[in-house]
Amino acid sequence: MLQIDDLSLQLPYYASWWRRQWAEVLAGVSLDVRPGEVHAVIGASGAGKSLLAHALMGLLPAPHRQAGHLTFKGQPLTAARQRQLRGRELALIPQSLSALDPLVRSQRQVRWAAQRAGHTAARAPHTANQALAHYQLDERAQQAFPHQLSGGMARRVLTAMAHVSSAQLVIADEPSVGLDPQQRDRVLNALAALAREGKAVLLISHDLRHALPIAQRVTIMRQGRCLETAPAAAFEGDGHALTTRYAQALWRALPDNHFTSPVTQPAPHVA
Amino acid sequence: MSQPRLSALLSTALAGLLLASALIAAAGLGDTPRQMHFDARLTPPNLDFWFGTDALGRDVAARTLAGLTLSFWVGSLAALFGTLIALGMALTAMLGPRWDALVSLVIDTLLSVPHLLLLLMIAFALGGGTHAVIIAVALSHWPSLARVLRAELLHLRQAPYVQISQALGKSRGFIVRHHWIPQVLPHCLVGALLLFPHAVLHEAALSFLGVGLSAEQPAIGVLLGESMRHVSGGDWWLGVFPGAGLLLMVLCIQRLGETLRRAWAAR
Amino acid sequence: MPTALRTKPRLRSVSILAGLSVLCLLSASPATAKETLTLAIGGEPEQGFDPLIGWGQYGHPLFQSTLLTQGEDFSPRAALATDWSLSDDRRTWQLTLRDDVRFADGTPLTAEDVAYTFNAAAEAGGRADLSALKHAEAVNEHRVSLTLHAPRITFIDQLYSLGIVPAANRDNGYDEGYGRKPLGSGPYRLVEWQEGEQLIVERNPYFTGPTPPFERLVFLFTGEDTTLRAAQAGEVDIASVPPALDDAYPETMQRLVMQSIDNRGILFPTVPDRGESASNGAPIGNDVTADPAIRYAINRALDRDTLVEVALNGHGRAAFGPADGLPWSRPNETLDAPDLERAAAILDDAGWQRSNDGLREKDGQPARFRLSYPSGDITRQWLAEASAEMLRPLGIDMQPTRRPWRELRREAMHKDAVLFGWGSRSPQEVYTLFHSRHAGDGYFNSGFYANDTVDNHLDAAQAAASVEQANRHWRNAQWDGDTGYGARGDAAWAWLVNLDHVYAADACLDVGELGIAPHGHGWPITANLLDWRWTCP
Amino acid sequence: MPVICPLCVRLLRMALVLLCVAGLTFGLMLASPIDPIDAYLGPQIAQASTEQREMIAARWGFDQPPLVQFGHWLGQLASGEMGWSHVYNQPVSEVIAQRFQRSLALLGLAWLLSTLLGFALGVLAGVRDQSPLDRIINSYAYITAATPAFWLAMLGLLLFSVTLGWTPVCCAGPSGSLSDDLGLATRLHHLALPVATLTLLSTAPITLHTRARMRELMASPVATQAFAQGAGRWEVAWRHGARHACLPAITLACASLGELFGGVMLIEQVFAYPGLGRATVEAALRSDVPLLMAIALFTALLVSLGNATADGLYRLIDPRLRRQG
Repeated sequence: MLQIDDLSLQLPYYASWWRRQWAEVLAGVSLDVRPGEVHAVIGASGAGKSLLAHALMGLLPAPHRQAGHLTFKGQPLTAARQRQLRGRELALIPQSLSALDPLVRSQRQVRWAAQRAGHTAARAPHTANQALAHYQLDERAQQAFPHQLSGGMARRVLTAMAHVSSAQLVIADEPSVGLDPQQRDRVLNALAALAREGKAVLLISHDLRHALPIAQRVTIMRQGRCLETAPAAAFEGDGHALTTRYAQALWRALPDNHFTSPVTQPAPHVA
Repeated sequence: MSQPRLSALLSTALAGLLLASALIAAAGLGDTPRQMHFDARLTPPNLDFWFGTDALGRDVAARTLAGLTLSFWVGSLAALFGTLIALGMALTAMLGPRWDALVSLVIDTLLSVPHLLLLLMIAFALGGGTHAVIIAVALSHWPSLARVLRAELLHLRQAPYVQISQALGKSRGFIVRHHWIPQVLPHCLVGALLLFPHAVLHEAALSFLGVGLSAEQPAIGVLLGESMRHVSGGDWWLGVFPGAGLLLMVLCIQRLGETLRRAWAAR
Repeated sequence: MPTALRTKPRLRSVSILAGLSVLCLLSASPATAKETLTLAIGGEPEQGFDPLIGWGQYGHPLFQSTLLTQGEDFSPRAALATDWSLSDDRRTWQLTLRDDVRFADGTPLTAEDVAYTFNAAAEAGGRADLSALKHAEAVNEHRVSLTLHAPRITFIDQLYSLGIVPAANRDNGYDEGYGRKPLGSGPYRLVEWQEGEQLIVERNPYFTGPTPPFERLVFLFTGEDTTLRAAQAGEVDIASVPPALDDAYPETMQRLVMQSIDNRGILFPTVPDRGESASNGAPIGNDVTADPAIRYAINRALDRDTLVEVALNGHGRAAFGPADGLPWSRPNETLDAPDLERAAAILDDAGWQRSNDGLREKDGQPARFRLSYPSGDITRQWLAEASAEMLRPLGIDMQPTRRPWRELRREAMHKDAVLFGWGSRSPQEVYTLFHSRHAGDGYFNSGFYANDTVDNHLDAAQAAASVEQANRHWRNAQWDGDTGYGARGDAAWAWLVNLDHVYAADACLDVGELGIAPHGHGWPITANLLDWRWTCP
Repeated sequence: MPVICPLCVRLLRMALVLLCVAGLTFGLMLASPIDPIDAYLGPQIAQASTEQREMIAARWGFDQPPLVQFGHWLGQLASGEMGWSHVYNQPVSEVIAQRFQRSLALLGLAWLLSTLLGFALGVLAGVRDQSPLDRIINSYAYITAATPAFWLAMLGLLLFSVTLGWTPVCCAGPSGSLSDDLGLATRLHHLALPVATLTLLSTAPITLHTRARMRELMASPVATQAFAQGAGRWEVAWRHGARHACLPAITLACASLGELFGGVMLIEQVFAYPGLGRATVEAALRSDVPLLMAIALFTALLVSLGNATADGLYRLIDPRLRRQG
């Protein structure tokens, strides 16, 4: 479905008041997402995960330099095509809950999402209500304003928005952050359900442990680099199936692997 | 060097240059603004009188420059006094709840009267003239800045490092000197810079209405007031150039203020 | 004497009426094509058209009519009152009213209304000063008597200028709102007053005098600049022109110059500096100007025609007294040409020797004093600076100093020479300027001038039996052969110029014979409004 | 203790502020060194004897000590009487009512137009960020903020009335016409230039604040999410931007009444438009104390009501505040 080859990205920053320099945030990222699959991208915060998501959607802030090429369903994903497919074929579930307009009721925001996805103004309310119901959001929640919703409910409204667009590729950016376990599982299962319906789901998170149950493949990212892409199965035992040391260290550091980690040596640099 | 930053720096330099040249040129004028050339009355702009001459044959260019300097000094003094009063009132508001209530009542009272009306009354109460304008502008402009400073100080009082130094037994004077004043100073500077163009414009308005500077001083408001009589007589240059001069000066001041504020915020 | 007075006016008023009606018949047909006349002469009375608080003080209150009017020679003429007499003790005026006068609502105007008007005006506390009136009462339907506190001939000014209003106790009589809906027996009545903008009046059908030439008048109360623009757009028939804008007005409009006694002069403190100060603390006295020789020399040395050219760019005439050309001032007070030698001789005889730097001195006192003038008035600034220049060759150092009014009053008014502007159609001004009783009283006689003979002449004038007698006394006060306040007497003032009031009028408007205007530039030109004619069809 | 409704506290506070405004005006007027009677008499100074001056002073109540005068004025105010204007020789309430009616057209129209224009320009500049349009609007706002109001009015007069002759030279109606047969068209024709000048001058603050808020929103997660759903810039600006940007616009619009009245005073002076602005200048210069105090109170009330409506509207539009009530 989606093919990313050697994607690299540079953003400007002001070293001093008048001197501007470029910093490399993504270097040579390559991965692909197949339909019906949940591909998890795991990395520490600041590894450039959200930027990857925005790069895919073509929503990067104006002054940026991007190299490498993206192909979606066989054709190259140019900026124009991105603009055309956004909301229809490509859907993004954003990281922060402040993506919901605080001044508009949730039901109406989902209806707008439906309209933007191509549904006619008449059918849009119906699809919106259906999607919200699908994510167990009752009438009161639908009429509520975003600040009146709990974290989980807001997250589900965002997912409903993606759902309404019947997009082929769904990119979820840190969907489980800040949720209690029960809400978290609910959201992740919803993503898994999307994958089962044949959509390609790119799950971006820093929480390896909870991404594993629903992910088929996992890519580890560090400081803008893709260290390794491994099938979910490789993450078991002491992680010997993993090729890179950092991935192994990450896996062993998890609490249920009793915190063992080769803490002494620094992580090797990929050549 | 990024393009927007470069243009900002360039325009600031230009503004500074313009302002300085105006002030220096005006200093060198001496008596020319008062000289009357009876033979060359009401002549349109020409080679020896760049901005033409007024009904009494005085060179409008010289009078405009003199007027601009006058407005500049009146504006800066008014802005200075306004900021000092604002700082003083903000500090007194910190003395205690009763003081705070009194200060905010005074602020609300002054802010609820339309600006120009308050200016007119104060200037009139002082009998007109330069000092009246400076005091009037200062007295009517400090409330908005005082409100900002008061909010800042209230916020500061709860700041942890201030409470710690209080706990360490530092005297109130020490706290005020070492914590409050340095923290509030940037706001005062920004406030003064914002207040300056306002002060210059209001001084011109007061002189135009006839309460500001007396008719002999070449203040811009007076020049524009006089030119009102000749608008339909076809002598357009009497009003256009002084007004344009004032507009240019206020723009320069705004640009300087903007850049200083950004530089301070970026520090 | 009073009886003779009574018969003559009746004869004269009848002949006038006959003359005017003939004139009307002649000119009735071609001249009245123009219905509405637009005047932009400023002077909007924000207080409204209420005579009791000062409307129409210049003599022609438009909506109301007055008891008497002033002829060209300033002698009293019949108007509402057909005959009038002053009692032997000069305290009581007896007037007989016409019986056919009606208010604009058709109701008759009686002695009751006149008595009410005078009594109410006395307490109204407006601009009209009737403090001299003790009591006014209606003797019968058409006779009224006015009693004064003390003999005062100048009270006749109120008979010329106080408009008669309907008494309060009758229906639609005088009330608080009278100013905005004036009801009078004058030539015009109010149609609408858009305050701050314009006044529209139309003919009063019940007016007994000659029918006014224009059906409707529009008075524009716009600033100098807006008036100029309206004139250029041809929307104004007559406009008052400030001297500076004279050449901006279109050439097609004729320039009407109305002479006035709106004058400017230099007042000299006539008492030496004895360290005293006035009630408000202002120091009194100036050793240089206290010496009459200095004042004579200055009067002799000033070139008044050049002052008119420089200061008024030609719009004015030389002034030698507070009321040039009026019956209560001497006609022959004029000094022909400036005579520096004569002035220098006067100073030499008086002991003012020239020191080496050209400045004169007399027993240690240099001939140097300040000439203060109020700030904000460009004409006075020019006059002060030009006259100072003229005195420099004489060896007198008069330093022009600009002061705001407040400072002038607090410090300079009794110590420096001051450049003042006066001019009124009533001799009362001469009384207040030169009588020692008013020395140091506000703006009156701020030079502390005191001359007993002049005081006697002034008091005799106030107590005179008639205006003619009074005028003889006023003239004696100016110069009675050996003393007086005029240039030949004590020369308390050096009068400089009389301003001419310039008006721009449509070429077709004929305004007839313009009288002499008082201080105000505007309404006074409407004095002979009823004689105006629109000449072209 | 019964909970004093927040509204009553606000009203009490407003009353106290208005009382201070009255006291302030009274104090300033009495402190003035210029003798009001001289100003009133004008050319008649020569005729008025000192007894006459005392009578005038008594009629205006200037002979009593200041505190008594202020007490007297307060007593009158309590009974709904605003006092007597000695410059216009009319009850003060009549002067204000009559003249505010004319100024209302100018003030109201200018306020409405400047708010709408300011908001529209702000949104435009915010949407087309960093584009030439944004730069033009931005420099326009800075220039008008730096332009003296009366100078711009004079330029307008010079250009449109004198040279082009499109608009009348002054006043509220053509000379010689009665006010009741003035059609709406002529009234608007006379209002055109003053309203245009005043509108241009007062759009700057609203434009700048709206633009700032719009730029902030266009870069916010809400906008990114909307773009992610395929929305265009204009749709985001309309659906999300307008709602967010109108919050500062409303507060500013309602708070700008005081500044606008200052502008009206200057514009009426230049265009010789007989409204409350000119009456205020006249009352101040000739120290007509009762009229000036009434005008100061009236305008202060206007400003306070403006601020109150701003808070109310702010709560209405921003649901986050609505719950706290």
